[in-house]
Amino acid sequence: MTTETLIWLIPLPPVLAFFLIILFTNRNKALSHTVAVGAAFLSWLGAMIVFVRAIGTPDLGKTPFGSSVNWIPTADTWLKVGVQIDPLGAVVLFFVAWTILMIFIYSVGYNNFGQPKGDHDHPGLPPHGATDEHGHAVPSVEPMYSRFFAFISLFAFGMFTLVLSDNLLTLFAGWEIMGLCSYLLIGFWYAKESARNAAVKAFMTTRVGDVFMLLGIAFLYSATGSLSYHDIFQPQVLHALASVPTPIFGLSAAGLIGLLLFIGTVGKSAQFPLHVWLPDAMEGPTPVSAMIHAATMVSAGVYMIIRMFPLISLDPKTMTVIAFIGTFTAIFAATIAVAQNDIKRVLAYSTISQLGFMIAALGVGAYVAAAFHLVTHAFFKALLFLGSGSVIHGMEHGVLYTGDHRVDPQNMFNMGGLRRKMPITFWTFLIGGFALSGFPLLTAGFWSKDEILADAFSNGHLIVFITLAVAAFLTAFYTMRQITLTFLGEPRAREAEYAHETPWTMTAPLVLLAGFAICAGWVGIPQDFLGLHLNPSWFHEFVGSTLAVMPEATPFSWVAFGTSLLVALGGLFFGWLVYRNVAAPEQDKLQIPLLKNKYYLDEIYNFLLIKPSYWFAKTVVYQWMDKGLIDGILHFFGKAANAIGSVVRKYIDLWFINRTVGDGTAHVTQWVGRNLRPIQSGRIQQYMLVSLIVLLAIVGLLYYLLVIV
Amino acid sequence: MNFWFDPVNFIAHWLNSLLVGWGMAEWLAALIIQLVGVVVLISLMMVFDVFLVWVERKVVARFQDRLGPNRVGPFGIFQPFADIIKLIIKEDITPDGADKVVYNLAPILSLMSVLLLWAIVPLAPVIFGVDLNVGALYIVAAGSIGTLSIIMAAWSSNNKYALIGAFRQVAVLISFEIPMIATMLIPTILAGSMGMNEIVRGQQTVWYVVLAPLAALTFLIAAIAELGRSPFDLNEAESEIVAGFHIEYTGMKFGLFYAGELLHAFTFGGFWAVLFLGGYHFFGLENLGPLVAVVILFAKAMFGYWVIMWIRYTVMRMRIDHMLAFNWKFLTPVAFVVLMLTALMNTLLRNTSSVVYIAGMLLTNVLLCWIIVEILRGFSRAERERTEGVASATVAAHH
Amino acid sequence: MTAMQIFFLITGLVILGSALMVVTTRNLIHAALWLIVTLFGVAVLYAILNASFLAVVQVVVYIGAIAILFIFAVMLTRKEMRDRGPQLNKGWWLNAIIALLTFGGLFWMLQSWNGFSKTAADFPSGYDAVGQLGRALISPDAFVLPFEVASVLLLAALVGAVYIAFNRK
Amino acid sequence: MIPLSWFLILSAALFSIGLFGVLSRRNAVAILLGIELMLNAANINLVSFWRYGDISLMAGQVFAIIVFAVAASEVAVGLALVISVYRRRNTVIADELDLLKW
Repeated sequence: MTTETLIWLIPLPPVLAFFLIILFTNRNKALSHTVAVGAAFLSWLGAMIVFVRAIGTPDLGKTPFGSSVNWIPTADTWLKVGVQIDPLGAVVLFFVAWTILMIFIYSVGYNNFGQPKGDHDHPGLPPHGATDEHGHAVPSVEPMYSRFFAFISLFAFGMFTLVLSDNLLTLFAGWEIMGLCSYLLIGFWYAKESARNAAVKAFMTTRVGDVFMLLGIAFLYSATGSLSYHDIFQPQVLHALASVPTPIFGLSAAGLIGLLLFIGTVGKSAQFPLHVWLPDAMEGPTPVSAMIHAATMVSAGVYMIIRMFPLISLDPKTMTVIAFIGTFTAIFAATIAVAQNDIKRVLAYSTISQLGFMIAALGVGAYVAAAFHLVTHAFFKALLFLGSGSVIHGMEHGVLYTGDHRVDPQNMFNMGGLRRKMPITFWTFLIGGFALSGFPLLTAGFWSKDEILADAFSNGHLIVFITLAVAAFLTAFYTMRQITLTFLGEPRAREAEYAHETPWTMTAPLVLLAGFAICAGWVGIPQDFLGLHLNPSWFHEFVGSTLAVMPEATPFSWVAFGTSLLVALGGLFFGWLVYRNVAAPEQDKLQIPLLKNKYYLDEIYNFLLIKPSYWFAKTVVYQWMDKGLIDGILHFFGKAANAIGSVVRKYIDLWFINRTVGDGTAHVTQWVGRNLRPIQSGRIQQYMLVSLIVLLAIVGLLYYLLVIV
Repeated sequence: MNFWFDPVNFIAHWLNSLLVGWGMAEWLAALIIQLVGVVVLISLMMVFDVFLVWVERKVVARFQDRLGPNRVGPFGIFQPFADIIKLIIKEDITPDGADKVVYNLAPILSLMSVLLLWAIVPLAPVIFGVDLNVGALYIVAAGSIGTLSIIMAAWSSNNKYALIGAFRQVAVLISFEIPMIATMLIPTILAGSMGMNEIVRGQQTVWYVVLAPLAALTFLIAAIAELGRSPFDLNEAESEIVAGFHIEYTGMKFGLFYAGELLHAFTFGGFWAVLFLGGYHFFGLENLGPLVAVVILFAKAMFGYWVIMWIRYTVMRMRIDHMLAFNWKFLTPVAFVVLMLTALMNTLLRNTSSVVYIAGMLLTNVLLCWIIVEILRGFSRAERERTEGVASATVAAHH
Repeated sequence: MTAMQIFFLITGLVILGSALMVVTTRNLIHAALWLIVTLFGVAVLYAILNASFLAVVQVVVYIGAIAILFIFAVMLTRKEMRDRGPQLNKGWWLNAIIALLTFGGLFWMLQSWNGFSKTAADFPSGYDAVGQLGRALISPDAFVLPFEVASVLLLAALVGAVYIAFNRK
Repeated sequence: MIPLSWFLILSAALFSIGLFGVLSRRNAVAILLGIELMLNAANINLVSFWRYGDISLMAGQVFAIIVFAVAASEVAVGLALVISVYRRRNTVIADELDLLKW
């Protein structure tokens, strides 16, 4: 099979799985997850083959794999839709395929496959556990098991479409599919008020970004007449775009388009100020969180903006904006993360801040670094989320055991000492955490983050550099805080004592991802690291070749290296120091209300946007316009019509129609009927005779008219 | 052309020259010759029919461990003539209230339907009535005339027994026609033509009984049913409806029915031979001359006739509902399965070597036969379990 | 006037005569039998027209099945053997006029058709009409669909007949 | 050779006779007999048009065969109807079966 065909085929299995499950295998859990995981595996296989062929191909950047077909006929040309794999796409495809497969497998265990049906579970609520034949409390299987797999299959389809597409239109299609799926999945337990609201919030917030993105796409199409990367990134096209001025902020067309697209990213990748949906999205099942926050959706935003880098980088203003937003988000989210107690929320905020890193890197023009961090972050963040899911799962065991459902299995202050209960989870989580906080030389996170810092430093963006360094420090700090609270020390709640390790379907993905969390970084070791001359960084060579002009490798600088070393180790150390014997939230010095409440951003939004729109809808639209104006008019019409009607009835209907026409007709009909009745003799042959006579007459007439005359 | 290798045309040619010599118009001469041929064939069959009476009586006697006719002439060979004389001098009764015309027409039609069949039997490569390209259907058509004659006889003789017999017979005929047609289509498929001559020519190398034994068997059963002979002789079940449709007939009219029945049996023996036993082929012996071929065919027909008699005098009569059920639920499906299978195999194996072809066909039939037997066994076991209860059934199964 | 024409005339006369008997005779069984004669005549016509297959099928289907069915039906729907009373409706003369009119009209139209009295080309010897017919019946670009529809119709009729005539008691 | 007209006239006559039977017979079975006659008349036309037209076009014969099928099913159902009517009303005279009359 040619690579092009293969690429076309990659996204298909998940969507097929989606329809299969929805339509046919909905009843059968085993079949459903077999179909879904099988589909994910097929896609993974195709992705791997494509990836291997891609890295085997010299200067893939100049001649990417890809083919396209005509889709929508526009006036004189065709709107083409196609697939394309260039170095950037290849690496993204690589980690997407891996993480998706891992998450699928993990979901089997997470949804308690093979456990008995819940005693009082009902669809739309998390499983409450069941009592097995021995009377023990055991976890119960998710009531909407099949539906879950259907949704994540569709989600995977969306992501593959997005990664493989060679133009912005299909990318946007996949983008929106994922938007829908995230809505469905965050609200998966739709019987929970919070889940419902979170789903709506996520949908709405991302929609804001998507609208702007669509604007950008439309502008781009009207400006260049095409949406495929290949056409857009032609030098003359770019030059044209860069030279066209626009009325807004004196931006060039390129800058404006870039800005609009970037707003889309801000929505999708949860950058300030549209980040608020991401923490709430934690209401969904944990594989969903991992799906949305690590592997697919948020990465999609960054992927898109990296993809558009040649366009964006044309306008310094836009770049500045991007750099600013990214940097601010990074530090901002990191500070919030420090004060969170919910294990998943911490990770959510850290995701936001890490994405901030990437955006910032892009803003300072560190193309490769951004892509690199995207990849490594996907791996170790997926690992962390799945790990946290594993922890929660273990805690739920404990909760089931004690039967005290008031205990929140996600609150880190109920945990502690889990390293003995669930070792695999502990070690893998540790690896993930270290990778996140950039533990030097060993973990993937270090290399990517270090490269970002180095780029920021060497490109002379000192503010960015310092801010990111602080953010990195905080990252390491809250990561260590999390690890300490969760795994180290002694159990702070009975539930934690009775937690135990999760099934292999959950731990196996953890181990695999842990492997990636370490090794994924080694492909990107800078050439002159520590001044010793290694062979050039493979990742840099490979991904850098995507651009028209290969960005030169960043020179090694002791400052950047030392900084990242310092912040990582220092953060970890302080984190451990502060929290090694904190027993309760009260003893936590950093539970500052401002941070804890996320700078009251939700409240501000609530006050500034939601309240007014509610008020507008309720008072202006509903009461004044709708009730007063429109209903008033309608009522008037009603009354008028009523009056006319009564008049008509009295003087026309009753008198004229009924008396004269109505009864008259009836009489006439009766009379005719009475006189025609004898013909209805019930004798077949008579009927036949009559019909025959008529037939003869007609035929004779026709014959006379047609032939004789 | 000499007499030995083409007798019919030889004589025809001679006659033709003779008649034309008398100054007769060509077409008239041709017509007369045709008529002569017909008369000759018919009278030949009738005379043979007389002989059949003797055969039947002898064979039945042997089956029943008797001597049979042995007074009139050597081995009682002249017994049939005595019978004929008896029939002729009997009083010819037409029952009161009978429908005269129809009543007298029926026996004639009955015999006619049989004699018609001989028009398409290829007695030898050069001796045959007509080579009809729809021969197989022609057989059924003639058979339907027989049906007609029976119902006419029964209705016109104004007799309830007769009517019941006729109803039974007609029901049987109409239902058993279906497997018969289906099985007659199999030689048609194999030979690629409905014409009897073609079918016989197709059996030069291998008789169709080898290629389609099941079809041959089915055809035989259906034929017996068509003949209304035991075990299917419900039309004249003496113990129930005295003699069925010809209860009122006496004298020569009855004789015609009787002769018709015998000749019918022999005729179907002949068709069995033509369709499945290779007609006049007998390992190249037929090449000696047409007359030899005729003898061979008659020998085979006689064999078929003998088989029919054998069954008749061995198996006991079935009940009408059993019989119809047997047809609709067993014989017809089997016939159709065999038909489809044969057609399929024939198409698949046509271009293979003849050995493979023959072996394949034979194997298919054997396999199908085995499957059918298995199915029947399953049914019978279920039946037994229903009637006798499980235990005995299992015991029987062990035996 | 060739032999064939004479033959045709005889057949035609037999057909029409027996047909008249079918519609006029008092005894219904006789009517059915006369119908059989008519059908035979039609079969002969087919033979004259070189449609040997149709001729035989006519005998098989009509005489072997349909006519028999008629006789059955007649026997099953009567109490005594003879049919008493008038067999025709009172207004039969009117019907006769209508029939005559129909015939007249048909004849009138036909004779004004220019292809009315054309004669056929000689039937090519060795032309396999039956084979042609078979191929036409089952070849997808010819008549396989009507053929299948007809078979479905037959099945439906079979089931329907059994259901209707089934004696529920 | 026989001209086409003979066949056409013959079939027309047969058709009219059948029509007469259908119209004026009292017995339902006899009416069906008349219908059979008409069908046969139609068939004669079909076949003769086949013969007198291009004999390589089989439409005529094919439709004759389809008419056979139709006739067979029509008789089967019709007679079944007659018989069941006879069971219920104890008559097969068409004029006496006038439940549908006013």
